[in-house]
Amino acid sequence: MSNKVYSIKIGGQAGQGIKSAGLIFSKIASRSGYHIYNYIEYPSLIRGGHNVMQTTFSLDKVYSQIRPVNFLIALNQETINLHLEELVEGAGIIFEDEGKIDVTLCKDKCRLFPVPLKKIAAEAGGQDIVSNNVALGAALALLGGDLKHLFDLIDEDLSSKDGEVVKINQTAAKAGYDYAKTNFADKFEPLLAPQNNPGKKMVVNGTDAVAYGAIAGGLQYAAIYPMSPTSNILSLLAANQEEYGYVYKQAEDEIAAINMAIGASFAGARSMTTTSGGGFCLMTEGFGLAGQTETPVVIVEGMRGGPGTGLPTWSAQGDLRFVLHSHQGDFPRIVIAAGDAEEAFHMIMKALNLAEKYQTPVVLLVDKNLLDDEQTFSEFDYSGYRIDRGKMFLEKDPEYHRYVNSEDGISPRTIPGLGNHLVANSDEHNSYGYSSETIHDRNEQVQKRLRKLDTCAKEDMEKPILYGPENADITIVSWGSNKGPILEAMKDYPFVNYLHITWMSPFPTDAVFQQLSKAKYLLNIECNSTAQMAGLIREKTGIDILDQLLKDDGRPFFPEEIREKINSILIKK
Amino acid sequence: MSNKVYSIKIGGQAGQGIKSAGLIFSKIASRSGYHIYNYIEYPSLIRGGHNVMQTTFSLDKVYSQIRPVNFLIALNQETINLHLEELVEGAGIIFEDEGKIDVTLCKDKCRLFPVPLKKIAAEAGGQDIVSNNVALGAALALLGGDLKHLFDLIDEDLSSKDGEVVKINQTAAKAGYDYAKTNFADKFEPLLAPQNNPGKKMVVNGTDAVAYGAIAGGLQYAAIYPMSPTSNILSLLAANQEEYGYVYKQAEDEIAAINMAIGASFAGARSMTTTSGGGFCLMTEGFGLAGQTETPVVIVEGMRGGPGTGLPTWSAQGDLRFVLHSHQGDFPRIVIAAGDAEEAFHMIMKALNLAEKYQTPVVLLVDKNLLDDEQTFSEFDYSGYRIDRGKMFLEKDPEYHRYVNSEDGISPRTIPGLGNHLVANSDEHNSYGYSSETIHDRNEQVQKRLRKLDTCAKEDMEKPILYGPENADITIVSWGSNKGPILEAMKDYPFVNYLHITWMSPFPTDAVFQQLSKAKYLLNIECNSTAQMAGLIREKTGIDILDQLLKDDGRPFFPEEIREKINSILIKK
Amino acid sequence: MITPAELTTPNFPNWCPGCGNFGIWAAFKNAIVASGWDNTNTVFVAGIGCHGHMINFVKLTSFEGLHGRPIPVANGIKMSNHRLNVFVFTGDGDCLGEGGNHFINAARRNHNVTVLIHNNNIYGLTTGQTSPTTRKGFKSKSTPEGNPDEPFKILNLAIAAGATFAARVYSNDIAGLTNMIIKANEHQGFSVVEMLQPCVTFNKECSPTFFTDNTYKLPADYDPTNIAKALEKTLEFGPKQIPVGLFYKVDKPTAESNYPQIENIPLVDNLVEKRDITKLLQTLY
Amino acid sequence: MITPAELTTPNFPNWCPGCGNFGIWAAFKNAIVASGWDNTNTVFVAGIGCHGHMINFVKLTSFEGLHGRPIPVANGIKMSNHRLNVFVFTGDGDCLGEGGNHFINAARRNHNVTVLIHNNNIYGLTTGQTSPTTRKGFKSKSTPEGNPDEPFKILNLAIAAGATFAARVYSNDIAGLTNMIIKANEHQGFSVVEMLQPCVTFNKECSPTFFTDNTYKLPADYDPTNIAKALEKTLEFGPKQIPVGLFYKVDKPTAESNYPQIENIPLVDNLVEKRDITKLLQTLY
Ligand SMILES: Cc1ncc(C[n+]2csc(CCOP(=O)(O)OP(=O)(O)O)c2C)c(N)n1
Ligand SMILES: Cc1ncc(C[n+]2csc(CCOP(=O)(O)OP(=O)(O)O)c2C)c(N)n1
Ligand code: SF4
Ligand code: SF4
Ligand SMILES: [Mg+2]
Ligand SMILES: [Mg+2]
Repeated sequence: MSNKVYSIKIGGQAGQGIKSAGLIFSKIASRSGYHIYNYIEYPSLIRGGHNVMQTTFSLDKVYSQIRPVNFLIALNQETINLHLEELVEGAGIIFEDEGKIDVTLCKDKCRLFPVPLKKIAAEAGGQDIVSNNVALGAALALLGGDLKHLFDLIDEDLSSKDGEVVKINQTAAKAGYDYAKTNFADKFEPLLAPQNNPGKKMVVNGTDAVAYGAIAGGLQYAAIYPMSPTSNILSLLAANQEEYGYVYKQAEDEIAAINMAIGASFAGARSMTTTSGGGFCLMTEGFGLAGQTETPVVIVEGMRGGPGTGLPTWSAQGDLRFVLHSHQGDFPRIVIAAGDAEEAFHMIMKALNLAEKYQTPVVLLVDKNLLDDEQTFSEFDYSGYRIDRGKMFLEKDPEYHRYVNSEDGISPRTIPGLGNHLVANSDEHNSYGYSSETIHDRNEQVQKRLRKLDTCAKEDMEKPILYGPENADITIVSWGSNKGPILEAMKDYPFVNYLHITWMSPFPTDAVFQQLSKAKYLLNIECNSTAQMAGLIREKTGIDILDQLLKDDGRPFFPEEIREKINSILIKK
Repeated sequence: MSNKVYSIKIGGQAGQGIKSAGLIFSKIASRSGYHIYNYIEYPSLIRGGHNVMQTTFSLDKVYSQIRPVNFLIALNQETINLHLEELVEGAGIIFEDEGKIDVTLCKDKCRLFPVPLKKIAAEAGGQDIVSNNVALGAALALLGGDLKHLFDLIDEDLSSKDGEVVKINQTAAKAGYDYAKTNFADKFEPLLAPQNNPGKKMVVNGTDAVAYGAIAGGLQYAAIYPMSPTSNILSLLAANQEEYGYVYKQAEDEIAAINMAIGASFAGARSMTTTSGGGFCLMTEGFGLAGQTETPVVIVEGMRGGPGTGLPTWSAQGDLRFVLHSHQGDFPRIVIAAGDAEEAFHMIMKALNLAEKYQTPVVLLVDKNLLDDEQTFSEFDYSGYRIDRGKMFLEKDPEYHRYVNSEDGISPRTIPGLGNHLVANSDEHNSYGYSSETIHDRNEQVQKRLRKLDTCAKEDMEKPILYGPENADITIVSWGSNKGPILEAMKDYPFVNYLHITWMSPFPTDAVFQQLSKAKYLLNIECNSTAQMAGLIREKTGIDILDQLLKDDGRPFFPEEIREKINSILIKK
Repeated sequence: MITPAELTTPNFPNWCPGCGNFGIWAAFKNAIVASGWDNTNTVFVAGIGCHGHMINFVKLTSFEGLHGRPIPVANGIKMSNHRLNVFVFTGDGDCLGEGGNHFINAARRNHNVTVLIHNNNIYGLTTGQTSPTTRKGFKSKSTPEGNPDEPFKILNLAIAAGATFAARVYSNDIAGLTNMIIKANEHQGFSVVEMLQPCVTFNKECSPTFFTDNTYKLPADYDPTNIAKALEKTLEFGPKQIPVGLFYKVDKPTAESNYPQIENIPLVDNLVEKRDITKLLQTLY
Repeated sequence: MITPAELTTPNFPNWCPGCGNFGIWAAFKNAIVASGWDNTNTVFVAGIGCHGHMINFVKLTSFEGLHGRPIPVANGIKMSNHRLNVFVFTGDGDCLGEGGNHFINAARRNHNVTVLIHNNNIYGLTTGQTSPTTRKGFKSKSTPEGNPDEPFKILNLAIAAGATFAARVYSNDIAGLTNMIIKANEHQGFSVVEMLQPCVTFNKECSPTFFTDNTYKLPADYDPTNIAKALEKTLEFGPKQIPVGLFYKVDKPTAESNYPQIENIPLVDNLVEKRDITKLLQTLY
C-alpha cells in the first residue's frame, strides 16, 4: 500500500465531539508512522449543525483532504446522507446499531459495521458523548491500529478532567475495539498498521503555528477581538501569556485592538493582532495609522467567505485585494500569505521582524482551512531565526528626530521613557514629527515611507516557490492554502509545475514574470470569484492568465477537481 | 485681451474673510461676463494659518487655477512672501499701507498700490475684518470693475446680518474704490471691464453640486459624520432639509452613518452618506453589508491627502484602489469619479438611480479641489433626468422571496410595512433571505450579485470622455479634478488629446483599450504616488503606460506643469 | 392579525438545548401575536451572535446586519418609517463590545426603538470568550486565568447615556418577558430591556438555576420615574440581589419627533421625485 | 526636572485668540513642571480636533493618532510600560462621538490613564457642527434649525461606565486645572477630567463669561466616594448650576495590575528574545 492515500471521515452533530475524535484519530495515525491531513467542516452554529472531520493519511506526505472516503464513522443519519457519494466501493462504515440510522443506500457499495455505540458507552459508565471513543476503538480494530495510542491520547486529551472520566473513555474505547474484533474479525484491511520506528511528526494546524510562532518570535503584546476563523489563536495566546511573559488583551472591538497594538508598539513592545475580513474592515484606519506613524504592527488576517458576515466558518481567498489597497493614500505595507501551517509558523516569526525592521504594518494572510486543518510536519526548525528589531535608537539625544530622512526609508526609532522627545503623528509631519503641510516635508515623508518597500524588496522579499519541474506542460499559479490540494494533485503529473506566491507586497514582479513568461500553459487557481491574484499578476507583469479555476463556495479545492482540470487541459492540447 | 487668462489672488490669515472676499470677486467677474475658476488653499487650522484664494478669469472658459498671478491683494506679510514668485512682471499689489507690510522684494517687478485698509474700514465704522471689502473696492477701481456688483454681493452675502452691517461694508468698499481711483488713477488695465449682455453663469463648486444634485435627485435620507473635505455638503443638506422634505441626521461616527443610511434604504428611503478616506475606512464594513444585503446606498468619498489624518485640507487622488477593493470577498460595487462640479452634479443624481437600480453601494469619488473650487457653468440642465428606483415590488405576495435568482442579477425589492415577509441578511442566504451555507445557495447568490456588474456595464456604464482630436501626438490619461488643469493646458496644444475616465467599476475596458492602443504616446497624470489608475488600466487592458506625471503634495496640478511635461515629451520625440 | 403558526419558518432553532434564547423566542412570538404585530407594521433588526439567528426562526420582516451594528440600522429604519414598530435583538458583546458607541449615542438621542439585549455574559457564537458583562474572575476560553476586567452594569449605563426606558427580565420568565417586550414597545423612546439569558454551553455559572435563585422582583412601590433612584437601583447586582422589572421610564421627545418634515407623514410615504432646485441654484449666481 | 522653557516647541499655538485650549495648555505645562514629568516618565496621546494640535506645542513625548482613538493607543502604551504617566487629550467629539466605545470600555476596565476632555460642546476643527455634548436646540452649521439631540452628561456616563475618578474644571481656571491634572494622574485608575472649554469661534454660547457665571465649586463637605451620590450630582447642569470639582474617586485594581507577568517589571523592560517553545510543540504530537 505504501504511498497510497486513504481517508477516514467522522461525522455527527455539533456537540458530539467530532473534532476531538478526528484529532485523536489523526494523532494515532501519526504516531503509527503515517502522514496525515485533517479537514474539518462545521456550520456557524454551536449545536445541532452537521460537523465532519476527515483524516487523510498515507505513508507518503499528504498535502490535503481528498474526495474519496475509505472509511466512515457515522454518529448520525446526516453523515450517511451527505457523504454517501464520497464513499469508495467497499468503504467501511461504523454506525450506531440501534435501528435509527438507515444504511440501505450504502448496503451494496459498502461494508457495514453496526456497533451499539451508546449502549457500549453506557456500559462503560459514560454518556452519549463517549460514543465517539467507542467508535474510535472499533475503527482501530478494523484498521489494524494500536489501541495503546488511543489510550494515551484519551489520557492526554482529558488530562484536565478527573481520572474517572479518562477511565470511562478508555474502557469504552476498549469495549468498542473488542466488539469489532469479535464481531467483524478480519473484515477490513489493516490500513493503520503501526510502522516500525516511525519518525516523530507533529500534527499541527495553522492556529497552532501562528500562536506558537508568535510566541517563539518574541511577541510581547497582542490585542484581539474574537472572530472566526482566528479566535482559536487568541485562546492559545491567552493560555500561555503568563508562562511566556507577554500580554494578551481582549479589546472592545477591532478598532481598539489595532490601536492598542499600535500604542503598545509605540511604547516598545512587539505587537500583533488577529482578525478576519470583517474585523479588518474596522482595522483599515489603524492599518494606515501604523503606516503613517511608522509604528510596527502585525495583523494576521484569517479569510472566510464574504462579503458581510458571509460564511463565518467556511474558507475563502477573497481578501487579497482588500488588504493590498485598504486605507486612503499610499503607504508601504507588507503583505505575505502562507500556504500551510509550516509556512505560517515561519511567516509569523518573520512578520514580527519585518514590522519592526520596516516600522510599518505587516499583514499575514491565512484562511479558515489553513487555520483549522491539521497536517503532519517534522518539528518546526526555527534555529536559524534571529530577532531583528531594525533601527532601534536607545541612547539619549536632545537632537533626536523621529522621522529623519534616510535613503532606505527607515528612520531610527526610539521608545518613550528613555528621555528623548519622541513625536509620532498621524498628521503629515516634518522630520521631527510636528504637523507640517509644506510641499517639502510632505514629499520628503511620503517618499521616505514608500522607499521602505524598495528596501524590503531588495533585502527581504521572497521569490515565489516553484514546485515540480523547472519546465512543464502546465504551470499552475496560486497562493495560500490551495498549495495543499495542488501539490496533492501534482503527485500524478510529473509535467505540471506550481508557482506558489507568498509575497504580495512588495510583489516579486521579476521572478513571477520570468517564471510565467516561459510557461507553456498557465492555469490560475483561486478561492474567490474574481481571480484577484490573476488581476494582481496582470497589473504587475502584464501577463494575462486566461485559464482560471475558481471556487467561492467556502469549500477548499479537492485534488480531484484540480486533476480533472488538468486532464481537460491536456485533452484540449 | 479676449481669450487671455488672468488671475487675482487674495491672501491673509485664516479668519480674515479670504474665502468670502474671493467668492465675491469671482461673482463680480462672472456677472461682468467672465468665466472664472477659484482655487483656495488653507491649512487644517481654524485661525492664524495662511489662507489664500485665487480667481482665474477670462472671457473664454477657464478650467483651472493657473500659476502666474496678475494681481495680488495681500492682507498680511505672508501673502507677499509666499506668492512673490508667482507674480508676473507688472503685477498689481494692493496691500495694507501701514508700514507693516514689507514690499521691498516686489518693488521693481510689480506695481504697488498701498491702501490704508484698516483705517478706511474703521472710518466706515467697521472692524479689521471689513478690510477685505475695502481691498475689493480698491481692486475693482484698478481693474475697471463695476462697483454695483460688489454692492449687490455684499448685500447678498450678509443678508442674514442686520442692515447696518451691510451698510458698513458697502461704505468701506466704496471708500476703497474711491481711494484707488483718487490715488492710482489709470494705473492698471481694465481687466474686469463689464462685457455687454453677459450670459448668466453660476459660480459653483463641487460641494454645491453634490448637495443640490442629491436634493434634485430625490434624496430622502442622509446620515453623515463630518469630515473634511466633505463637511460643507452636510451643512447644505442640513440647511435645506425641511423645505425639501428629506432628513439629514448627524451620526455618532461613520460606522453609524453608513448603517443608518442602510437602514433607511432598507425601509425604502433614497439614502446616502458622505465622508473622506479616513471615514471610509470605518464604512468599509457597511459598504459590503450593503453589497451583501443588496441595499442601495450612495457614498460620496471626498479625497484628501493620506494616509492617516494626513493633509486634512489638501487634495489627493489616493483612494481609488481603496474604494475599488475594500471589504472582504467579492461583491458588485459601482465606482464613478467626477472631473468637475458639473459632472459631480449629474453623477450624484445618477448615483442615486444606480444604487437603487442595482441594489448595491455606489461610490462617487470626488476630491478636495473639486469640492472647494468654484467654476462658472451655465445653469445645470437636469431636465432629462428621471428617477429610476429599479425593480420595486410594492404589491403583497405571500410567496415573496427577497433574493430570487435572476438573469440580470437583480431581484425585486420590497419595503417593510407592505405586508410582505422581507428578510435582509448579511449572512450568506438562500433566495428567501434565510441563512444558508449550502454550496448551491452560496454559488447562486454570489453569482447573482456579481452579475449585476455585467448588467450595469451593458445598460449604464459610460465610456471615458475623449477631449481633443481623435488622433493626437500625445494622449493624456487621467481622472477626477485633473481634468481642469489638463484641459487648461491643452488650450495650447491642438495635437494633444485627453481620455477622461469616469467609471472605475465596472470598468470600460474595451473603450479604454481601443483608445489607448491607438495612441502614439501615452502620459498618465495622477495626484498620488503609485499611479493607481495606471495600475488599474494595466490590470484591465494589459496596457502599460510608461510615462507618469504624479504629484502627491496636496496641491493640484497647474496647467503650467502639464505644459512643461508635454514640452519635454515633444522635445524627446 | 398574525397567528403563532404563521410565524413559523422552515428553520427550527439550532440553539443548544436549554439555551435561554428559546425563552426569548417564545416571548417575542407571544408578544407579536398578542399585539397584532405583523409585516405591515413591524420590523426587527438583529446583530451577529447566537441571538442574531432569531431572524431565521420568526417569520416577520427582519434585517440581520453586522456584528455590533443593529442599532444604527434600526435608527435609520425608524426615521424613515416611524409608523413601524422597530425592535433590535442584540447580544452583550454585540451591543456593549463592538456596538457600544451606537448604544450610548442612540440612547442619548432617544430613538424610538426597543433594544432587547440577550445578556448571556459571554460571546456565545464565537464559542465562549468573555464579554463586557462577564464578571471579573470568570474563566473562559479567552481568560483561562480568570477575567481581568469588571463588567458593565447595562441598565446603569443605559440610563446614564439617556435611555428613557430601562428594564430587566429573566429570559425564561416567558410571561414576564412577553409583557415587558410589549411595554417597551409602547414606550415612546429608546427602550432597553436586559434579558438575563443562560448560555448553557459556555457560561455554566449563569445557569437557569442561578437566575431563578438570585433574581427578585422590584417591589411594587418602586418608583421608576426618579432618575437618581434608578441609577442607584441599577447598581445593585449580587447573590440574591438581582432585581428584575422596570427600573426607569420617562417621557421625552423622541429623536423622530424632532423633524417637522416627517411630522405628518413618514418619510417613505413620500414619492421619490425629481425635485426642482431652481431656487437653490439661484443662490450661486 | 524640566523647565517651562524646555517645554517650548518651534510652534506657537494656532488656536483662535481667546480659545480655552490656551488655558489647558498652560495648566498642562504647569503640571508637568510642578510634577517633574519629562521624557523619561511621561507620554501623552491626542485625538484629532483643535485639542489634538497640543502635540505641536508641548515638548513632551506624544502620539497623535486618529480621530476618536487616543484612548486605545494610551491603553496599549500603559500596558506595555506602566511606569509611564499616560495622558489622553481628547475632545467632546473625539471622545464621545467617534470614540465613545473606547471611552466606556476603557473606563470599565479601569486602565490607569488620565483622560482630559476638552469639552467645547462643538466640533471645532471641522468648523462647527454639533457634538454629543451640544445642548438641545443649539444652532450650528449642522443644525441651522437647532440641535435635535440631547447632550451627554459626560461625568455621569463616565461613572456609570466604570471610571474611578471623575472631575470637572473650567479650562481658564489654570491653577485649578493644574491641580486637578496632577490629582487625576496620581489616582491609580481611569481618571476623567471634563474641561469646560470655550470655543470662541463656533460656540458663542459657551463663552468664558458663561462658564464663570454658571459654575460653582462642589461644597467642601461633598463626599466623592459615594457612587450613588456622584451619579446624582453629575446629573446637575443648568444656569448657575454647573458644579466643578472632584465628583467621584474610588480605589479599584487597575487594568494593568491584573497581569502577573508585568507585576515586577514593565513589559518593555524585557528584552525581545526568541523563545524556546519546545514545550508547546510537544503538545502537538
Ligand atoms: C466585525 C466582527 N467582529 C467579530 C465578529 C465575530 N463575532 C461573531 S458573534 C460575536 C460575539 C457574539 O457575542 P454576543 O453579541 O454576546 O452574542 P451571543 O452569541 O452571545 O448571543 C463575535 C465576536 C464578527 N462577526 N464581526
Ligand atoms: C475618521 C474621521 N472622521 C472624521 C474626521 C474629521 N474630524 C476631525 S476633528 C473632528 C471633530 C473635532 O471635534 P472635537 O473632538 O470635539 O475636537 P475640537 O476640534 O472641538 O477640539 C472631526 C469630525 C476625522 N479626522 N477622522
Ligand atoms: S452557545 Fe450559548 S447562547 Fe449560543 S445557542 Fe448555545 S447556549 Fe445559546
Ligand atoms: S475653533 Fe474653537 S476650539 Fe478650535 S481653536 Fe478656535 S476657539 Fe479653539
Ligand atoms: Mg452574548
Ligand atoms: Mg470639541
